[in-house]
Amino acid sequence: GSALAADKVVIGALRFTSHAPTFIAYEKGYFKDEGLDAEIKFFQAAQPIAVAIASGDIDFGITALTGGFYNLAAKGALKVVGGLYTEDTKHNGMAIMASNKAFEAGLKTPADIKGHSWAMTQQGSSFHYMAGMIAAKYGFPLSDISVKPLQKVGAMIGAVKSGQVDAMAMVPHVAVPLDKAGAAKIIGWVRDLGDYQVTTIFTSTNNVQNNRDKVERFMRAYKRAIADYRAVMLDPAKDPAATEAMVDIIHKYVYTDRPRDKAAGPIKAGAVYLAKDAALDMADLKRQLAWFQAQGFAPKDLSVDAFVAPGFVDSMN
Amino acid sequence: MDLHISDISHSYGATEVLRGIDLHITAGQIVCLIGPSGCGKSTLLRFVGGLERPRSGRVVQIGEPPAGCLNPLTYIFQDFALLPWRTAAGNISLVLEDHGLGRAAVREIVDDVLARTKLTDFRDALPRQLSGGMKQRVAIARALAVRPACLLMDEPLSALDSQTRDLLLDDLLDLWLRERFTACYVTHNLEEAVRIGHRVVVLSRRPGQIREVVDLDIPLEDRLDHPEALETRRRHLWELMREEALAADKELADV
Amino acid sequence: MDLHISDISHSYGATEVLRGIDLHITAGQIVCLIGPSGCGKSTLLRFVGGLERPRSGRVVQIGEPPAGCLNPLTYIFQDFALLPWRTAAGNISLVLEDHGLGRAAVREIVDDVLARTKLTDFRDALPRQLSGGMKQRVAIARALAVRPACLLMDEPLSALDSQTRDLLLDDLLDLWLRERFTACYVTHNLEEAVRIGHRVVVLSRRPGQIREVVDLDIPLEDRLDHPEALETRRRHLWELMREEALAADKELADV
Amino acid sequence: MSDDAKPVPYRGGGFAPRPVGLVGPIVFALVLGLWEAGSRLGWISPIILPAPSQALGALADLVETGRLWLHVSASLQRLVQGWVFGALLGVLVGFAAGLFSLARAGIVPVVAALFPIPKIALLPLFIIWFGIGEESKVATILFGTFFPTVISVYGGVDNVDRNLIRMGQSFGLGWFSIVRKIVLPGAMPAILSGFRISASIAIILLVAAEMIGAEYGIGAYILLAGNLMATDQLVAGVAMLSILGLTVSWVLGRIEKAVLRWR
Amino acid sequence: MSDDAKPVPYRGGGFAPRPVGLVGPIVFALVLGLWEAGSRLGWISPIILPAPSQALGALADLVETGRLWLHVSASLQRLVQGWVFGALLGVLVGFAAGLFSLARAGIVPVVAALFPIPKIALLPLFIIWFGIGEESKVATILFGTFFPTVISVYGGVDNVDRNLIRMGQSFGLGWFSIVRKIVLPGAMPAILSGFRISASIAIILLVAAEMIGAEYGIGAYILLAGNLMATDQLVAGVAMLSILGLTVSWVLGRIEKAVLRWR
Ligand SMILES: Nc1ncnc2c1ncn2[C@@H]1O[C@H](COP(=O)(O)OP(=O)(O)OP(=O)(O)O)[C@@H](O)[C@H]1O
Ligand SMILES: Nc1ncnc2c1ncn2[C@@H]1O[C@H](COP(=O)(O)OP(=O)(O)OP(=O)(O)O)[C@@H](O)[C@H]1O
Ligand SMILES: [Mg+2]
Ligand SMILES: [Mg+2]
Repeated sequence: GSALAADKVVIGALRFTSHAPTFIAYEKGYFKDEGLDAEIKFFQAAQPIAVAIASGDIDFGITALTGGFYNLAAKGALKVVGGLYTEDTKHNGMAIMASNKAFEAGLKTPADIKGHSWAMTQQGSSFHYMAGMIAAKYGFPLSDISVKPLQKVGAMIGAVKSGQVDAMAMVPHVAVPLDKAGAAKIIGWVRDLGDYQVTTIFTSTNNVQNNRDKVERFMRAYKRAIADYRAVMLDPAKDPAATEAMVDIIHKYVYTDRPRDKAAGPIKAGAVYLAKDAALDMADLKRQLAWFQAQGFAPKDLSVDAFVAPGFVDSMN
Repeated sequence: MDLHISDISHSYGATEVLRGIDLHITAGQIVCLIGPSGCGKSTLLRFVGGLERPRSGRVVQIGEPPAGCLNPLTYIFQDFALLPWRTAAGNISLVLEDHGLGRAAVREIVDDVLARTKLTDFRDALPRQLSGGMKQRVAIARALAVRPACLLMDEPLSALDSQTRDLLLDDLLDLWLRERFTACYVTHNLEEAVRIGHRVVVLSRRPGQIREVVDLDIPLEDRLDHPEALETRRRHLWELMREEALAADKELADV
Repeated sequence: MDLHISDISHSYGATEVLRGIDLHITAGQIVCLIGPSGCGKSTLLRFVGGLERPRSGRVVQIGEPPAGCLNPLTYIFQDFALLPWRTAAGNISLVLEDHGLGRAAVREIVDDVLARTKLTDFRDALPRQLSGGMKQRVAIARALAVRPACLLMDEPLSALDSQTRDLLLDDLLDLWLRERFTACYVTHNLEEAVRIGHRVVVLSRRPGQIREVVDLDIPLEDRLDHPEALETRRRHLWELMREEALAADKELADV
Repeated sequence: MSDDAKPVPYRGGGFAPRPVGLVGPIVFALVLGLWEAGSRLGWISPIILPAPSQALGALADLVETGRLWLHVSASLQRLVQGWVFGALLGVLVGFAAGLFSLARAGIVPVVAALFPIPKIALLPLFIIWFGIGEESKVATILFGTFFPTVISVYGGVDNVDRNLIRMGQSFGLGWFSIVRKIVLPGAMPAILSGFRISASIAIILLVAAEMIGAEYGIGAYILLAGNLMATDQLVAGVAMLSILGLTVSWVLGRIEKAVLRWR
Repeated sequence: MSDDAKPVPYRGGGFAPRPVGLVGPIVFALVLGLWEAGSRLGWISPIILPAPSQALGALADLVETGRLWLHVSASLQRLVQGWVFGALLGVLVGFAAGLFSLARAGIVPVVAALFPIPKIALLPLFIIWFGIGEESKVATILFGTFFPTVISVYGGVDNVDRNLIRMGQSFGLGWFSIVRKIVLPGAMPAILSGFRISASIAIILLVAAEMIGAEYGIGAYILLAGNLMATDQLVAGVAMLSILGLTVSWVLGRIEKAVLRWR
């Protein structure tokens, strides 16, 4: 530690494996190394993280780009400083699932979703965007999918399990066991629909403008953690010992209500692809914004440049 | 139809309320029950009316009630017990509706009893619009509507002011002179008792026991002509009651 | 301290309640107010006690209240108005606490008035544990505690049964003989009026006007020795009241 | 009159709040005015709270696009169905608890245990039990209104003057007659005031109910506004609920006045 | 006695439900037993509802990992703070509305307009207003308990026997004395029964409150369980709320008994 009082940063997090770099950087002292006194605040949903940054309660957050995010960004409160979870053709990612009932009735591939119902958390959420990706990919209007906002991931699972909704997208560590248990069927993967940068790292406009140095230090620490994560979690078979050590770190924050041995499986299965060095996929961000604007979920006059603060990470394209 | 009360005793939990009450109510007579507050007069009346069952002893009716009698034992309550959401007429028809008499018959009875209690003009008034005296007259009309064999009256006049009380007592006397009903009349008021009772039964304080039975042999219609005789009886009853009241007023009434 | 009521008239909304009342209450005398129900007796008493203000006319006190008097005009209510959450002693100390007398002084006064109303044994009883007569005695004790110059009593005995009422009336008489308080006493009960009143003021039915003022010149202590004289007065008052009551009972009381 | 005569001091009055005509509307106008002014002058950041005029704009948008009626009618339908069935069931069960010892002994503790369960906690289960159609939304509101209705109804039955019931018995009225003609009207004031509470709760639960796959409805509108952080729409939606609440309370007031004319 | 003598028919009784000792516990045991049996025999699919034993298992896990106390204490703290401040404010404002015409005219319509606003609808705004710390959670509960408290308190003040107040005035008691010694104790029964309602509402709002960045708390536990569709944990959490509700109601019952001994 240094003799100087460290800068305080508060990070908003969900108890998901996709937030692992936050926990790794904290546990391994990367934030301390950068002279940051980090504190992690946990949330039950992604939306409040963005609101809390806008209100100045926290400094950094990681969420998907949703309608709520764009509207807050349009008020000039938020700036994206890096990318994180990205769908990658060679790695684990979101699965597209059909209910058993719909599967038997012929819903076997994502292309068949036309005319079916689609479970999602909320309108203008990333799940909604994925429905849009399916429609775009297979060339039918989004209105041919009847979307069902159910507020919670648990409610989505329940609705598909009980056959009340035909299809949904789901994180891999939930999707695979559901498929194995025969409660629903995996019929495709989001990664096959096209490029998609699901989550980004963002901070308040104030931080970008007045505490640029703090943001830079944070990103340095975060990139180290991403590198650690990518080295181990993307290929667990390569170094089992290192994998178990990382699972131990993550288990301190994720699936804490379950014993270590029951939690290890889902943690490993939930290890999604994280962008190298938190690189941003600017082309995809533009695509996403355009879609949200077309749906009326984002202000028409918002541009990507208005809410992305360049210079902290590289761009993929 | 006579009523016979034999050896009634009762207690509520640990409080003994009545002890060994024997009493005969002869048809066509008014029996007044007097006694200090809390001695069990209302309780006894509830037993007589079949609203409650005593621990021991029983109440029997001897002989059949007269024909056309819809409710042999009929109460008149101190607090009138009118349904506030029904008009005067509605309160009376209430007790007729369950007897399957038909609309016209019910209406006829209601009109008749309203007329007999001089309430015809108030048939559509709600209880809250009526004065205390009128409310009790509605209650009396309601009781008359079911042609009772015996009226059970629990301090029917004590909620009224003394002038109204006097007027209503006159009404009741008139009624008795015309109809010669049987009645068991509970009161605190000794003047009432000596004006309307053929017999006055004095109960002791709790546990209520019969202390004395005073027969008043002057016919009801002539009572007002013998003020001294009545006053003597009243004095006598007053002496009986005074000690009881004095003693009762010195006790904690923890209910 | 005398009280003088001059030309009081009042109406509640459209109902005229009192019309042109003039009355003088002399120190040391008990003035009884009688009149049919709803004629405005309670309203008049509220004016006298300063609890309400009449539309026109005024009430003045002439002369100073005696020294040591904490509350010159003190009510005794028909419904006792005891705080159910305070004991007998607590109800009395309630009216002393605001005068900054000190604990010991308050306790002394409370003990004194409890003794004078024979309630010493019940000082820690809650109102629900007391009989009606005892409750009213607590209310009287409370009134005595503030050493009133004039007692304003609104049917103080009418919530009690007749025996208890008689006992309490005796107590009040005793008290007056000892203390010679001034009082304005509202009642429906003519017997009470002729037993305790130096003057009886008869009000007409609503709107209340003074119909007659009857002076009773037999000293209070000798009243029981002149039953016939009292009875004559009572009869006279009764005749005055009867017509009013008869008329009042024929009206819809829409409140 | 002698000169040491003085009027009796007045010490009554007070403790009887009377309606003061226009204060209510004035307070509303004042609050809205200050809020609008604050927003315009920049004292209230638009992130914290949109100006009332903005919320009004959102409402006007709804009217223009014709979606207002879609939302309101969808919500009203759910509200009415859920509330009517919940209240009906509640009245029945409340009467059972008020009239029968055994029913009361069974019902009261169950109600006490289930009442404090938040309906939103059960949403995932509601979806499985009742599906994602109207049933689950109606069920949410139904459950929310059922419990308070039960409590107020059996309280009301308890408070019916036993003297009136004894009177009915003394005239030989049948059990059913007594319940219909004495207990029911006697419990009516309590039942109606229970309806007031349950109607408020039903409106509050609209948002929870419309969490489950609702396309239209005031609750769905609010949820979407919240998701999109469209605070103007959020406030507009909340204002709609407020107005709905005031309307329902006014209607119940009228009904009370009609049904309880006898008081 | 003559032979046409017959006992007077009995027609009283009834309409007075009495406590029937063990029925409550028996009903609970029965429901739980049937539910468990149904689950074991496969009549109730685990998707629809987990067996009580499973929920008990989830609870046991909580106890084992020592997290039960973390959750319960976090929730209790919020509950107590939110409820105490909400009730206190509610009592103050309710007294103002009960005592002063002007205050009443201003407060009553505002309360009527704000009461039916669902707290969950305001969560996004609460975060902005009160942050994501304990303040916003406490505020959610505070707002939920404030309005019903105001209503029941001013109702209680209205119901204080005016005769007692006139009595106080007739003895020249000061305004403050009357409020403290007559109005307050007289309104106490209504205030306490208002507390019963507001305590239930506070428990219900726990889930909504803990939607905002809560790490621990029964509501957070339920929300997480709902997110993961872990129905056993969901039912366990709901059962905790139930027990909390019963406990609070029991405590309030004791307080009522103590404070209202005079009744
Ligand atoms: N249902 C009851 N449960 C318990 N105690 C009762 C019940 N009814 C009456 N009591 C008690 O029984 C005693 C007699 O009551 P009752 O009403 O018969 O007296 P009463 O002579 O009519 O008195 P009052 O003249 O005041 O009307 C009283 O002490 C009363 O408290
Ligand atoms: N605060 C009030 N507002 C409106 N009307 C009132 C009010 N107080 C009394 N009244 C009416 O004024 C009239 C007189 O009432 P008051 O209580 O003075 O009569 P009273 O002579 O005391 O009657 P009682 O003998 O029944 O006590 C009644 O008609 C009553 O309804
Ligand atoms: Mg009695
Ligand atoms: Mg009066």
